[in-house]
Amino acid sequence: MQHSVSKDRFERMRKTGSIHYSMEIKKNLAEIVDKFPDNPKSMQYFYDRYEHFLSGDDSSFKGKKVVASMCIHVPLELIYAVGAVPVRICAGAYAMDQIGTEFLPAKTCPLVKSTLGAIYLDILPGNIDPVLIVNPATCDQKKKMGEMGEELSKPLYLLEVPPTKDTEEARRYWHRVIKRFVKKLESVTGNKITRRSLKRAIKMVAKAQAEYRRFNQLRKTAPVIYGKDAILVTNAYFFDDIERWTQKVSELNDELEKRIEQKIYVGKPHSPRILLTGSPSIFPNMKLPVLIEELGGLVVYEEFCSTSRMIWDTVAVDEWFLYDMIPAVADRYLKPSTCPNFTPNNDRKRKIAKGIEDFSVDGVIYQTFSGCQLYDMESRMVGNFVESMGISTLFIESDYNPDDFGQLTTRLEAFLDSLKNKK
Amino acid sequence: MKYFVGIDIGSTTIKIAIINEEKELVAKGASPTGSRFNQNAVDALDLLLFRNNIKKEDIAYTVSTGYGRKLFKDSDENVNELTANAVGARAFQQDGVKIRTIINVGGQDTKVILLDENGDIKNFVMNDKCAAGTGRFLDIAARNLEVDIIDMGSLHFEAKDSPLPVNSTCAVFAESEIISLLAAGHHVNEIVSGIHYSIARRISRLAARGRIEDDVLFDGGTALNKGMVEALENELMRKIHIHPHPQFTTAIGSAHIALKKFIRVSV
Amino acid sequence: MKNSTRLFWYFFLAILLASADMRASDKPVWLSNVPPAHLKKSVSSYGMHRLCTTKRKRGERGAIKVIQWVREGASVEHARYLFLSDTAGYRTFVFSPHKKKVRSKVINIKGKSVVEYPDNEEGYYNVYLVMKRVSGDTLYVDVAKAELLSHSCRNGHKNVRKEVKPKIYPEVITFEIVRERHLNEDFHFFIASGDRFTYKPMLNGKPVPGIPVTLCTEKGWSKKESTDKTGKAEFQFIQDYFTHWSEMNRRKIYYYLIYSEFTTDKSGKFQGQDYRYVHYSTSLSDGYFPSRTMYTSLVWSLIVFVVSLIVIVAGIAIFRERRKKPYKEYIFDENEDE
Amino acid sequence: MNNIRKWINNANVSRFRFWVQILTFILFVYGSYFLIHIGQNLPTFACPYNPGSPGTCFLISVQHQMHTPFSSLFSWRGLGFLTSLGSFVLFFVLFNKAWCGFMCPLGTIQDWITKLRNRLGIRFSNYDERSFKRLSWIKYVLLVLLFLIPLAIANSFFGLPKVSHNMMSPFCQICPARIILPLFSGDTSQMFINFTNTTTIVMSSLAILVLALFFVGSFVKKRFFCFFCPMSALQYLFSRIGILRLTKVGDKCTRCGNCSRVCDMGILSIAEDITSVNVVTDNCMMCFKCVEACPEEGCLDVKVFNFKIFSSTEEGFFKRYNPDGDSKELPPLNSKK
Repeated sequence: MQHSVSKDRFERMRKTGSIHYSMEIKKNLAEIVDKFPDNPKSMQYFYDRYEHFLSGDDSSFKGKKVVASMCIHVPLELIYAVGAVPVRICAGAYAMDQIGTEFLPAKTCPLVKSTLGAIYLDILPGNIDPVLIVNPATCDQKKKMGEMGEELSKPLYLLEVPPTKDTEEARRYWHRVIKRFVKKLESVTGNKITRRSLKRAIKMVAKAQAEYRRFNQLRKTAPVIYGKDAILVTNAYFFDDIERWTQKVSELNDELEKRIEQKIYVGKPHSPRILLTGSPSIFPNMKLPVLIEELGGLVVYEEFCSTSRMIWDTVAVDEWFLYDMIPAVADRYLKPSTCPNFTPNNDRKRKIAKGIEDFSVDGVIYQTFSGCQLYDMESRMVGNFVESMGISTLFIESDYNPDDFGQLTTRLEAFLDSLKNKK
Repeated sequence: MKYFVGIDIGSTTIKIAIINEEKELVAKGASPTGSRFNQNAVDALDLLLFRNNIKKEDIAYTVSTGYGRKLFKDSDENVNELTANAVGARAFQQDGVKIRTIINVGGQDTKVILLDENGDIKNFVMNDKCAAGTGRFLDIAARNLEVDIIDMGSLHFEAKDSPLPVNSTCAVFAESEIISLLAAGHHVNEIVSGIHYSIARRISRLAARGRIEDDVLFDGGTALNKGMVEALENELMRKIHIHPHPQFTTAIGSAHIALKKFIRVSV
Repeated sequence: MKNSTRLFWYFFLAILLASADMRASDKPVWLSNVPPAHLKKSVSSYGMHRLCTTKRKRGERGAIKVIQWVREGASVEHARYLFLSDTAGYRTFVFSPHKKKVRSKVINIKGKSVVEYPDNEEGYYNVYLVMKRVSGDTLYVDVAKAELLSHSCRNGHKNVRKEVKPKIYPEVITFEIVRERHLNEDFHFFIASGDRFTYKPMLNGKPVPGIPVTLCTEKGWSKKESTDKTGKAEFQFIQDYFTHWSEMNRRKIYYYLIYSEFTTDKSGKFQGQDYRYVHYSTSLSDGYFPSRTMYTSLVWSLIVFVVSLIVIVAGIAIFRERRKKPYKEYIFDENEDE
Repeated sequence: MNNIRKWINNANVSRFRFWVQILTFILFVYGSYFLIHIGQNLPTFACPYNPGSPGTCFLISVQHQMHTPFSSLFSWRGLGFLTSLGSFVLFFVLFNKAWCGFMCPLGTIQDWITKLRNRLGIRFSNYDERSFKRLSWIKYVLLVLLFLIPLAIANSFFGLPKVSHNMMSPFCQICPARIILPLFSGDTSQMFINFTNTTTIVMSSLAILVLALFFVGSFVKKRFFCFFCPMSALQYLFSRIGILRLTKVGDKCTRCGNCSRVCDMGILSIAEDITSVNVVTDNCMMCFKCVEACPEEGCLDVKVFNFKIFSSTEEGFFKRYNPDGDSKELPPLNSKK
């Protein structure tokens, strides 16, 4: 499938693509910011980062090689350790989705289509030019998308994720895959991984995780921040410089602490507390969380691979040597992961149950992208499990296309009303 | 005497219901939505008031619902049509019947709503993406068969032997299939019952996903069609209750909500 | 045998016995725990140190009777078993570990004399056989001593250090040998060959400097030392006989004899006979084990240790090298002919 | 009260354990020089062959008490064994398996060897799951032999001849503690090959082989010997009734595997098991490194009866594994050093 397109046509596609992309960003950002009066002030940094989402005026990337990654199974610590900078390029733009449909069948997950479109047109967050695009082979559609990316002569690299995470063979296979990945990183960036650089990287990421955990703890105590803001914060982790991101999140945490003291809460007093799970909402596709909070709900916890699942678990290393640090980092990205591509995946049910308990959730909204059969398959199991806990679940199937607004509103409103009555 | 107005602005028709303080249905009226539905809605309301000589001032509270609920200017409040439907169904209290499931086949979508003991929505499934299994499918079929939609029901019972299998559920293809069946010389009533069964099968599959429970209420415009009711009863293999004014359940529901909201506001 | 030869034998024995008391100075009298060969069956051994006891008849109650054989002669293995006739002028003293005098007597088993005493306490029993006689113008005072440890773990190990200390009875026994104890001696203690012990001959409770002390072991090895000015003589036990390797038994008890004698000019009267010199001689016999480090070798253990270290380390290194190569391939047998 | 609890939960237990190990090492190897005598049936290797030992390890008294004919063993003499077993259990119940983790001199030596290897930067290795399971039963075999052989010396089983007396206290003969601990008091007498007869040759050279295995093993695998130690097998029989307990709240566990990675014994069930509450397995030595490495709040707790004395906290985890000052003092990323 050699996509033979004339140079001029490609340039034209790229131009309109980026115009659509930035229009979409402006529209969504306006929706996210203006419709909600009580956003915390320190969220302004994150809104600005999304403002310049594509322009990439970020100085911290200067002079460093960028390794693009997708999904959550790519060990960021290893990329930092070889002196490169990881940027996660899972795309949420409907504009790129339309480009991607030219390569992929209609019934494909919009995220995969959008990401392939972004890769093809080189419209990536922060206008980066990655030396390597790491594609963990989680669900089938991403595997095939990676293959197509290679045919488009993009520097794709397949990271073989085992189909299960419980057996020892899978873990040893994963350790070997990660070790080969480190060798590839070393050859691509030209630097050698050293004990010091990996230790520094682990600590850097751990500090970011510590801040996120504090952020999570604050959200648990009181509804002081909208779910959509929380998702924006974690999405910024994709492309922002990690040390600055940590600094900004700690400032946000301080402000939230002040809000808790002064009892400034968001949303209406007893608005139903929603747990969002399923296919990840990635900026600019913030349709669902924004809509929920517009209609009076409050998203208190999101079990997405674009939010908590990506940042939650921290590495503990026994002996600070490469022979123990690399397997430790590898394990951190395999063992606690609740990605539905692993079977059995009752860790995810337990994490949702814990989320429901900790955040005293009233209702669960399960978002499935049309075409993503991984989450669709798991929706029955998760749904039954949540029903057994006495919490009602709403299954939403949507994609990046903004025009199913009407249907979503009726469903969400009905669901929120039923939750309000129950409360 | 205070009156409460519930106005359901649907995709195809606008339905208005007026109840008085004792929750009796005083007046109901339906008129096509058309394009300027805000203006149409106001005219329909005035017409209904005039016909039942109710003065505008006696209306204490109006609640709008349905797709156009947010755009109808002079309603005091707007409510989600699923909630309105539930309240409307529960208002229809036949003795000894506890409605737990509402199947609402509207013009543009089909909704299956499950209620818990005290009438709150427990769960619901919707099909609003595809015309199959909705009122629109019947309109198209009626137009093709050059038959008036109202006597579709009676035609259904004239069919003597088993209904003709109409296998294409998609409204667009059904059109061509109906024409080919007519050309093949099949009788109109066989085709009509076949269509009823295809819609009923589609609705029952949707209902199965919602895991419906007993005492099912069938409402929405399509419920007027007796044939449809019989086909659905066979497909669901359980007794179905029909609302006395199936087309106005949601409007009545929103009127009741207007009453409840008025009492809470004034007290 | 014709009567005449038997008669001759009787006569010869009488002379021998008669001469028993005219011993040359070099034949000490001592108490031994080892029964004569032909009486081995009729006696049994008791306790940790396998003290020799008479066979108990079934159901016999009361304390166990320990017997010590009276022997004369420097060679531990071949010393003669004496027969003390009543007139031989001997007296026996046995003191219990709590310094009480215990009733003891000399009895004869099949013509051999033994000192017998009841044993029912924990600790060292001091057994003495004192023989005094005057011959010529010297009074011979021979003291045969035995320190016999009696212990059973059942009775516990309370205040062991106190019980084990040596005890002497100068008011009754004029001249005896005392073995000085090691620091860590307890009820389970055994002298082992290779140990060094100091012996103190005590005359009336005071050590005697400058007198000869001789140690003889079973196979005839002997060493003569003279006590230094503090009256102590130090000996190191040696293993004088090694059995064939297969009969080696680490728990076999060998016996030693230590005696010392000297003459002082002291006059006096004993049983109506005057004497101008007194010849004191005393003896002590006890058992000892083969050396504790017998047949054990530290060097061999180091050799085995180093060899196994090298083998194991090499094994691990090879194992780790082999793991670096890619995974082992499965090999299939290509030849067709079954 | 809870800022004490907060201080404890943030404490670096590994350093605390390091110092406790030194103190208990001095206690159990040089105790009697300070005229300390703890008791006869200690649940740890206070080896009586070492002159400095303040007591005797229970295994040796088991082997002596088992060396009695059945007739008297099942009569009054058996009572003697039961009382010493009782005192062992009383000692053991106090600290449960923490006797191994905090107090056993052999364990301490192995931890020092691990620190040495760590200083040298040599890689450790771990058993894979299959061999971990297969090797776990060896210590039970040693325990059974430890009871059976002395019995077989004093009685003849099924008419077989009695085992020779040279096999007396069989485990002590091959136990590395008998050779190593006296070395610490300068007594090299236990390091020998005994040529008295074939049995003693075999047993003493086996002892030296086990000694070599002990040193190389613990250099390569953390706490190598504790994996085969019959004392840990015997302790596990009573670990259910221990006062000190290690419990886990399955719901809070995200199965991130930190605990099984830092576990010296390489136990995997601590991370995989999200159902049972008491998570002490037969190999566990209760060193509480897993509780230190758990980032989840209150997931792993150390309890005395039901009172929590040390539990895993987020704050404690980050203080231990990623102290603030740490990332600063490291050189900046792109410096060539």
